[in-house]
Amino acid sequence: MPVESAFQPKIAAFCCNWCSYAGADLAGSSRLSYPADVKIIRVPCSCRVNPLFILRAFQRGADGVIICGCHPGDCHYTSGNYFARRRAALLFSMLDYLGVESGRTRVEWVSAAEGQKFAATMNDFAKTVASLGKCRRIGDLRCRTSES
Amino acid sequence: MLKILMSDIGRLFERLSSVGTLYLPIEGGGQTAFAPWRAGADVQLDRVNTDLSVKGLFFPQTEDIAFFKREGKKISVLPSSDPDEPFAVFGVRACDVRGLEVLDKVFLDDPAHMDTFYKGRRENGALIALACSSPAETCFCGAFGVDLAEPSGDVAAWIVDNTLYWEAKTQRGERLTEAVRPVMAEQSGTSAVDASKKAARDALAAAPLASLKDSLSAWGANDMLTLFSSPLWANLSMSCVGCGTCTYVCPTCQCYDVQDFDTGHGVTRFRCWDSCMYSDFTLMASGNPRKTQLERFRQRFMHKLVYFPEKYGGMFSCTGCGRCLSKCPVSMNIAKVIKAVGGVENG
Amino acid sequence: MRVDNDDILRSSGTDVRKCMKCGKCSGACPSFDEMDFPPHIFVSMVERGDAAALLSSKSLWTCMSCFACVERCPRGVEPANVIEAVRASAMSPQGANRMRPEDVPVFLGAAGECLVPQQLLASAFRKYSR
Amino acid sequence: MTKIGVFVCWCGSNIAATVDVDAVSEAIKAAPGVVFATNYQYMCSEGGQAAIRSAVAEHGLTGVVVCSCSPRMHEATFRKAAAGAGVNPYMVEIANIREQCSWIHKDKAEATAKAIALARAAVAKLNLDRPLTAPETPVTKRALVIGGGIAGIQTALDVADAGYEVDVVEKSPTIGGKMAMLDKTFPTLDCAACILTPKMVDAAAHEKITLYTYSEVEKVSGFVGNFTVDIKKRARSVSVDRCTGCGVCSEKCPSKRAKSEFDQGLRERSAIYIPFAQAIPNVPVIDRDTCLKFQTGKCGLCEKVCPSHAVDYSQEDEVITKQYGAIVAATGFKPIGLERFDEYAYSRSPDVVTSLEFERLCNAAGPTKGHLVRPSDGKEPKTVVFVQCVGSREASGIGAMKGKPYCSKICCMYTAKHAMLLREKYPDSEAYVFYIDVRTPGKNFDEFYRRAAEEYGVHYIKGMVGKVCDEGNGRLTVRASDLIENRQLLIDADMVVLAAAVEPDPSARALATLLTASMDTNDFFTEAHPKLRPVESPTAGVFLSGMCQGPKDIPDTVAQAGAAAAKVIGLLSKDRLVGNPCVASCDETLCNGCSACERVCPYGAISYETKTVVDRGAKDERRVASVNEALCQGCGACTVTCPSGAMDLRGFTGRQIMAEVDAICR
Amino acid sequence: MQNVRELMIKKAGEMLSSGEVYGVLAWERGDFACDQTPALFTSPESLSRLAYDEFTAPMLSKYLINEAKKPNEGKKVMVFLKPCDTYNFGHLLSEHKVERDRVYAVGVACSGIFSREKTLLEKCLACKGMEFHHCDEVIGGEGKITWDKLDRFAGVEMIESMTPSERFEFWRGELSRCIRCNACRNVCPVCSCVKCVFDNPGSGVMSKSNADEFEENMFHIIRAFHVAGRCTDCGECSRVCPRNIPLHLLNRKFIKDVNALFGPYQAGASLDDASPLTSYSVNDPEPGYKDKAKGGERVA
Repeated sequence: MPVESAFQPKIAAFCCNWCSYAGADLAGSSRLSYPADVKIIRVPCSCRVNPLFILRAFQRGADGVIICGCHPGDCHYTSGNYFARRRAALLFSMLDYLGVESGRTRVEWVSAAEGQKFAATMNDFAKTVASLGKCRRIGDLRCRTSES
Repeated sequence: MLKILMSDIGRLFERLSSVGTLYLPIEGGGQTAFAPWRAGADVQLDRVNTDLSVKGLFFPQTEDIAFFKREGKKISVLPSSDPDEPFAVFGVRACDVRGLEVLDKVFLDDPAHMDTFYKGRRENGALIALACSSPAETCFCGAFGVDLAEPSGDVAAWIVDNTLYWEAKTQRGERLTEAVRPVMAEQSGTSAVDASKKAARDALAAAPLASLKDSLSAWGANDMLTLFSSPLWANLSMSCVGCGTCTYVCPTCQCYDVQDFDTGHGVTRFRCWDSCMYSDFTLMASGNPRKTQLERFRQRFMHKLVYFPEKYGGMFSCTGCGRCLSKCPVSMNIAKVIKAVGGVENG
Repeated sequence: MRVDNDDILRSSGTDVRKCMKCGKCSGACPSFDEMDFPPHIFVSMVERGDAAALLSSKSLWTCMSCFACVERCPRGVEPANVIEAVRASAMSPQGANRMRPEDVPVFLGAAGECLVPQQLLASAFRKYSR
Repeated sequence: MTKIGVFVCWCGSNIAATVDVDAVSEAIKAAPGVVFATNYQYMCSEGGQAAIRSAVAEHGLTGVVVCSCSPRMHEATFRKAAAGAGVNPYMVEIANIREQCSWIHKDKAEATAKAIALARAAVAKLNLDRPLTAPETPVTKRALVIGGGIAGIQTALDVADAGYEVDVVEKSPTIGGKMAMLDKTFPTLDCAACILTPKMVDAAAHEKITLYTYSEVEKVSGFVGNFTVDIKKRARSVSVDRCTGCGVCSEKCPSKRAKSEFDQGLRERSAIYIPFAQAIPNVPVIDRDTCLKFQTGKCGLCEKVCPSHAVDYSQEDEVITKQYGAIVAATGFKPIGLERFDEYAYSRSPDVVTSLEFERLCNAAGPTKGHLVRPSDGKEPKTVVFVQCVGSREASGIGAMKGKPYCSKICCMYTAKHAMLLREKYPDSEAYVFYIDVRTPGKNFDEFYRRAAEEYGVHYIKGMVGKVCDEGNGRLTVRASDLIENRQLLIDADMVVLAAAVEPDPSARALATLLTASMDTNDFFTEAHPKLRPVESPTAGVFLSGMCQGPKDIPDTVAQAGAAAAKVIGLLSKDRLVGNPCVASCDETLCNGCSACERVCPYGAISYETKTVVDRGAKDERRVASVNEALCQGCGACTVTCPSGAMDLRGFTGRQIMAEVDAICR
Repeated sequence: MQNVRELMIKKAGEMLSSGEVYGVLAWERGDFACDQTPALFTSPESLSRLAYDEFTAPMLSKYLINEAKKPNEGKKVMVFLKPCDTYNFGHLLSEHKVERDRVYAVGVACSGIFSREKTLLEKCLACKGMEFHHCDEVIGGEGKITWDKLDRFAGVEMIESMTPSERFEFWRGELSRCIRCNACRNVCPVCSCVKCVFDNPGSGVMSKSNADEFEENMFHIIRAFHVAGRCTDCGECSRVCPRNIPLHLLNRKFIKDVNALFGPYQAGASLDDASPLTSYSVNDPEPGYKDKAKGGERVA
C-alpha cells in the first residue's frame, strides 16, 4: 500500500501568455521551486480556457485545475480576464455544488512581475490538492491506469 | 404449479439470487427499473410498466468490444470476452419478453452473424415473466398478438390475491423451479389464476387503445411505397424534437453505434445504443442519409411496422408496452402514427 | 452609556467610508450654529468608531432631520441617517428599540412644549414604531 | 500526418544538469508522429539551428518541437529557423523545460519525467497544428480625424506634416472647439485665441488637410488600413467657394433671437451667422430652425444683400464616401448640464454662471467685449464665489445621477485662473474659492495656484457650498462650510461661478458604435491598454486624441494628439499590414448566429451575414458569424462563449489544448 | 380554460381565414388527458382538434426556429405562448434564432400544468409569474397563482447546505439514472445549436452514451454551463426527463449564482440585455467568493 504522504497530485495550470506564463518564467529564472506535478498549459488569455478543458483535465486524471491570468484591469486584450472570472466563478461553484471539493479548483491573478507569487500559489495549491487526495469524484474510470 | 404467499416473497428472491444475480423491478428516484436484488430493496411488482425495459440487461447501453494497447509504435488488440455469468430476471412483462424475441431475430437469427455478446447473455439469463393483471391506459400489446396474461419466458408467474403462482415453461425454467421448490408450496389446478387471466384480457380489450388493432390492419392493406410516401408524415413528424427517448425506453430498438475512446494509455472500442431519431445517426462522410427529421421519424415507424415484419415473417418490432407513449416529451408516439396512417383521426 | 458602532453603521444603512470630507453637508445644514458637532464631523466620528462621544452631544438633538445634507451629499453618505441611527442607539434603552406613545412625555417640558425638535419625534415614530 | 522532429536543448548545463536530455530524446521517439529526436548543447546557436535544417532535409520533417527555454525567449528564433529549412513557422512548438522544469526542480529523475511529459504535450499539440500564413492587407494612406478641436487640429497637423493626407470632420460650422471659447490659458495666462488661431489657419491652409465642417460621420465599414467612411456634409445654405466672409448677411438678417452657441447663450445671434470672428472657414451658415425663409417662406433678405451671390437656399445635405487607413476620435467634451443642481440656483439666477460662461464674460471678443459684468444688470461684481467639483467626484446616493464619479481634472486650475483674472480686473473685489481638494499635478501648476492665493489674495476655503439663494435684489447669499475653522459661512455675493464637471461630447456614443470602439461606463473611449497603449482604441486602426478618452487639460491634450498622430503615422507608413495568423475562425456549419461572440469581442472583429450553409449536402439558410482577421487579436474570448464550438482559435484550437491536457494528465 | 380554448380557436380561425398567417402553432388533442402534441394548424376546419387545458404541457417557442424560417410567401406564423414560454421566445429573438416580424405571438393564460399523475408540475409550483413578454396580443389575460408557491431556490439551497460528500452522493444517485436520450437538450429552447458539441465528432468531446459515470457529469455540467445566463428556467428539461432527474436544480444553481454574483437577471425578459456571460463588471467578485464567506468549505 502506498504511503499517503507520497501522494503527488496532478495539477493542470492554465496560464495566459502575457502575464502568468511570464510570471512562471520569472519564477523559473528566480529558481523558485514548486512541485513537478504542476504542469503549465499556455493559452493566449485566461478567457481562452473553456470549461471543457477543465473537465477534460479531471476526466484524464488531474487532481486539481488552476487558471492564472493577468490581474483584473491589466488584461492584454482589455477584457478577457473579466470574462474568464465570470465563467470560472460559475463553473467552480457548480463543481463544488456537484460535490467536487472546491479546493481542487482555483483562479489566481499573477502578473509577469510576480514570480514569487506564482511559485507560492502553486505550492499552496498543490498542498491543498494533496490534502484532498486523489480526485475520485469526477474522473473517468477508463482513464485510470495503475488503479484497479 | 407452485405458489408462495407474497408476504414470503423475500425467501423466493433469496433462493433465486443464489443461482446468479437476480434482477427485479426496483424503485429508485421515483422510477422503476431492473436492478440487482438486495435484501430491503424496494421491489415493485404491481407497476405497469417499468420505466426502462428489460432490454438493457441483455443488450446493455454501452458495452466494451475490444481494447487496443499501444506500446511504442506497436498496437495490440485485446478483444472483450463473451459474457458468461448466470443471472435471472424476475418480473418481466409479456411485452418485454416479446421484445427479447424481437431482439433474438436481429442478433441471433443469422448464424453467420451471431452477436456473441447478446448470445452470451441470453444463454446465461433466465426469464421469470410476470403476467399483468391490470394494464395501464397506455398498454396496447394485444394489437401485436401479445397475451398479457400468458407471458412466455422460462417461468411464468401470476400474482392473485397476495399469492404468487409459478409455472415453469422451459427446461431452464424447470431447473429454476427445482432451486426454489423448497420455499414454495404445490398448487394443483389453474383455476386460481384463470379468473385473473380473463379479467386482465377483458381490461385490455376495454383499454383506450384497444382499437389500434383495426388501424394496424389498414396499414397491411397498403403497399410499402404508399405508406412511405404518405403526406401525413410531415404533420406527424413536425412535433418531434429528435431526442432518443422513445428509442431508449423501447424494448426492441436495437441500433447501436461503435465508437473508440482514447484513454490515454490505449483505445477502448465500445458499442452504445444509438437512435435513428438523432441527426448524426449513421453519419457518413456524405452526411446522414436521412437529412430531415421527417425522414428519420418515418424510418423509425416504417421499420417497426413495415420493414421488420416484411423481413421476419410478419413479426412487428413493437410490443405495445406503451413506454414511448408516456415518455415522449411532446406526446407524439407510435399509437398516434398507427391511427393516423391507418386512417383514424385522433380523439 | 454603551454604544455599538457596528449597530449604528448597520441601522443607518449607509457607508460612512464613502465620505470624502467635502463638507457640503455642513455647508447646507440650517442647524449648524446650534451644533457642537456639525454633520461632517458627526459622520467622521462615526467613521472612526467614536460614536459613544456623540450620545451626549447637542448635535444629536439639534438636527432637525430636514435631510438637506442627505439631498446634497455627493457621495451618498446620508449624514442625517447616520445621526438618526445614533439617536436610535441613544433611545433604545428607553423603549427597547421602539418608540411608543407613552414615551412621548419624556420629550415634553412642563408646559407641554417639545424638548426636542418635533421633526425628530415624527421621524422617530416613522422609523421605530412599526 | 505531421512528421515531427524533437530537439532537446541542454542549454549548456542549465537544462542538462537537472534533466537527463538523452532520456528525454529517447523517450519522445515513441510519441505518435515523432520520426526523429536528438539533443544538442545550445539549440538557439547557429549549430543548433543547423541541426534543425539538416534533420528537416534528412527526415522530411513537417513539424518541429524544441524542448528548451521559454517560448517567450526563443519561439521567434526557432520559427525563423524552421521557415529557413522549409517548414511552416507555425508548425513549431516549444516545450519549456528550463523555466518550468530544470530551473525549479532538483531531483533529476523527477525533472526528467516532467520534461518528457512537457515534450509529449508539445508533440500532441503539434500533431494538430496546421500550417498558417500571416495575412497581409494593403494600407490606404489617408487618415480621418473626427473632431476639430485642439486635439483634432494638432493630430491632423502632425499627420499631415509627415506627408499623409488627413481629413477632419467637425460637426459645428467651424473648427476650434472648446479652446476657441477660452479667454486665457493656465498656467501661463496667455490668450487662448492667440495660440489656437494660428493652428486653425495652418490646418485650413495645409495642402494635405481637408476640412469638413458642419459635417458628421454617418457610416464606417472596413477595418484597420482600409476603412470606408460616409461623411454627411450638412447643407450650410451658403457656398463656401463664393462667400468672402464680409458679414453683411448677418448684419441684415432680421431674425436675431437665437442664442449664440459659441457665447454660451449669453448673446443672441442672427439666423445666418459666423460663430466667431476667427472661425474657419470664415463662412456663415444658415440655422434653418430660426431662419424666416425656411420657417415661413418669406424673407430671403440675405440672398439679396450678399454681394457675391453665395447664399443658396436649395443646398442639400451631401454624403461623401472616402477610404482611410486610420481613424482618430477627437470628439472632445462638454460641461455637464447644471439644471438639476438646484442648490446652486443656476436655473434661477442669471448671475450664477458656469466656468465656461465666465470665460466668455472675460473674453474681449465675448458678449461683453471683455468687460466682466453680471449678466443680470451689467454691474461689475465685487464679491464672486467660485465653487469647485460641481458634479465631479459624485458617488451613488440620493443625488446619484446628478453628477459624475470622476475628477474632471481641469477645474482646480481654471478656477485659480478665473479668480486671478477677477482680482486683476477689479483689485477691490473679493474672490472666494470653495474646494474639496486642490489638485495641481502638472508643471508649474501648484506655483500657479499658490500665486492666486498668495499674490492675488484669493480666499481659498476648504469646504463646500451647501446652498445659494437668489435674494431677489441682485444679491446672492451663499451658505457654505469652512472645514478648517469649523464654521458655517454666509457670503453675500454678486456672482457665483460653478466649475461644472466635464463629460464626453454626446456624439461620441453613436460614433463609438460606428467604430465598434468600446467605451467605459462614463462614455469615455477606452484605451487598448490603460498603461501601455493609452492612445489606441482596442479596435485596431482607431486612435484616441484629447478629452474623448478622459478629462485632460490643453498641454495633455496636445501631447496626446501628437502621440496619436505618431501612431497613425506609424500605421500609414507601412505599405502592407502583416497580421497574426493565430486568430479566430468560424466554422459556418456549426454557427448558430446567436451573436454571443460578437458581444464578447473587444475588437469588433466579428460580423454576421445571412447565407446558405451547406453541411454534407444539407442546405440551410441562416445567420452566421465571420471573423475579420485583420481586426482579431487572437484572445479567444469568442471561442469559449460559443456553445456549439463554431469559433475556434488557430494555433490554440480546442482540440490542441485538450490534447495537451490529455498529455500532461497521463 | 374552456373559454380560453374557444377564444384561441376563434382568433386562430380569423388569422388563418384572413390569410395573415400561414399556420398556427398550437396543441392537438390526443388519446388521453395529457398527451397533447404540438401541431401546426393550417386550415380553420382543423382547429376543432386544437386542445388547451391544464394538461397542455409542451412549449411551442422552439418550433418557431423552423416555422418562422419557411418561405410561405413571407407570411407569418402564429404561435400560442404560455407566460413562461414568452421568456423562451424572447431568448430566441435576442439570439436571432427567430425573426420577430415573421411571428404573430399570442400569449395564452395559464393556470398551472398538471402531470400525467394529476399533480402540479414542479416548474409550476415554482412559477416565475404569469406576465407575458414580447407578445402581439394576450388571450385570457394574466392568470393567477392559486397555489402555495414553492421557493424557486429552496432545492438549490438544500443541496448547498450539504457537505461536499453528500452533494456528490446526491448527484451521483440522480445522474446515474441518465440514459443520454438527449430529451432535456432537444426540448430546451436555449439548446438550439445547429450541431451540439456532443454530436460533433470534430469537437473532441463527442459522446453518444453514458459509457462512464464521467460522461453524464460532463454532459450535464457542460449543458448547464452552455445555457448558463441564457436559461429562462422554463423547467422543460425536468418535465421531459424520462428518468426523473431534477435537471432544473443544475440550471437554477447557475441562475442563483448569477443573481448573487452579477446582479439579478432573467433571461428572455429583455431583448437587448447582454447576458451575464457575455458581459462583465470590473467589480465582479472573485471566483471562490463562497469559500471566503463561509470560511470552512475549502478543505486545506
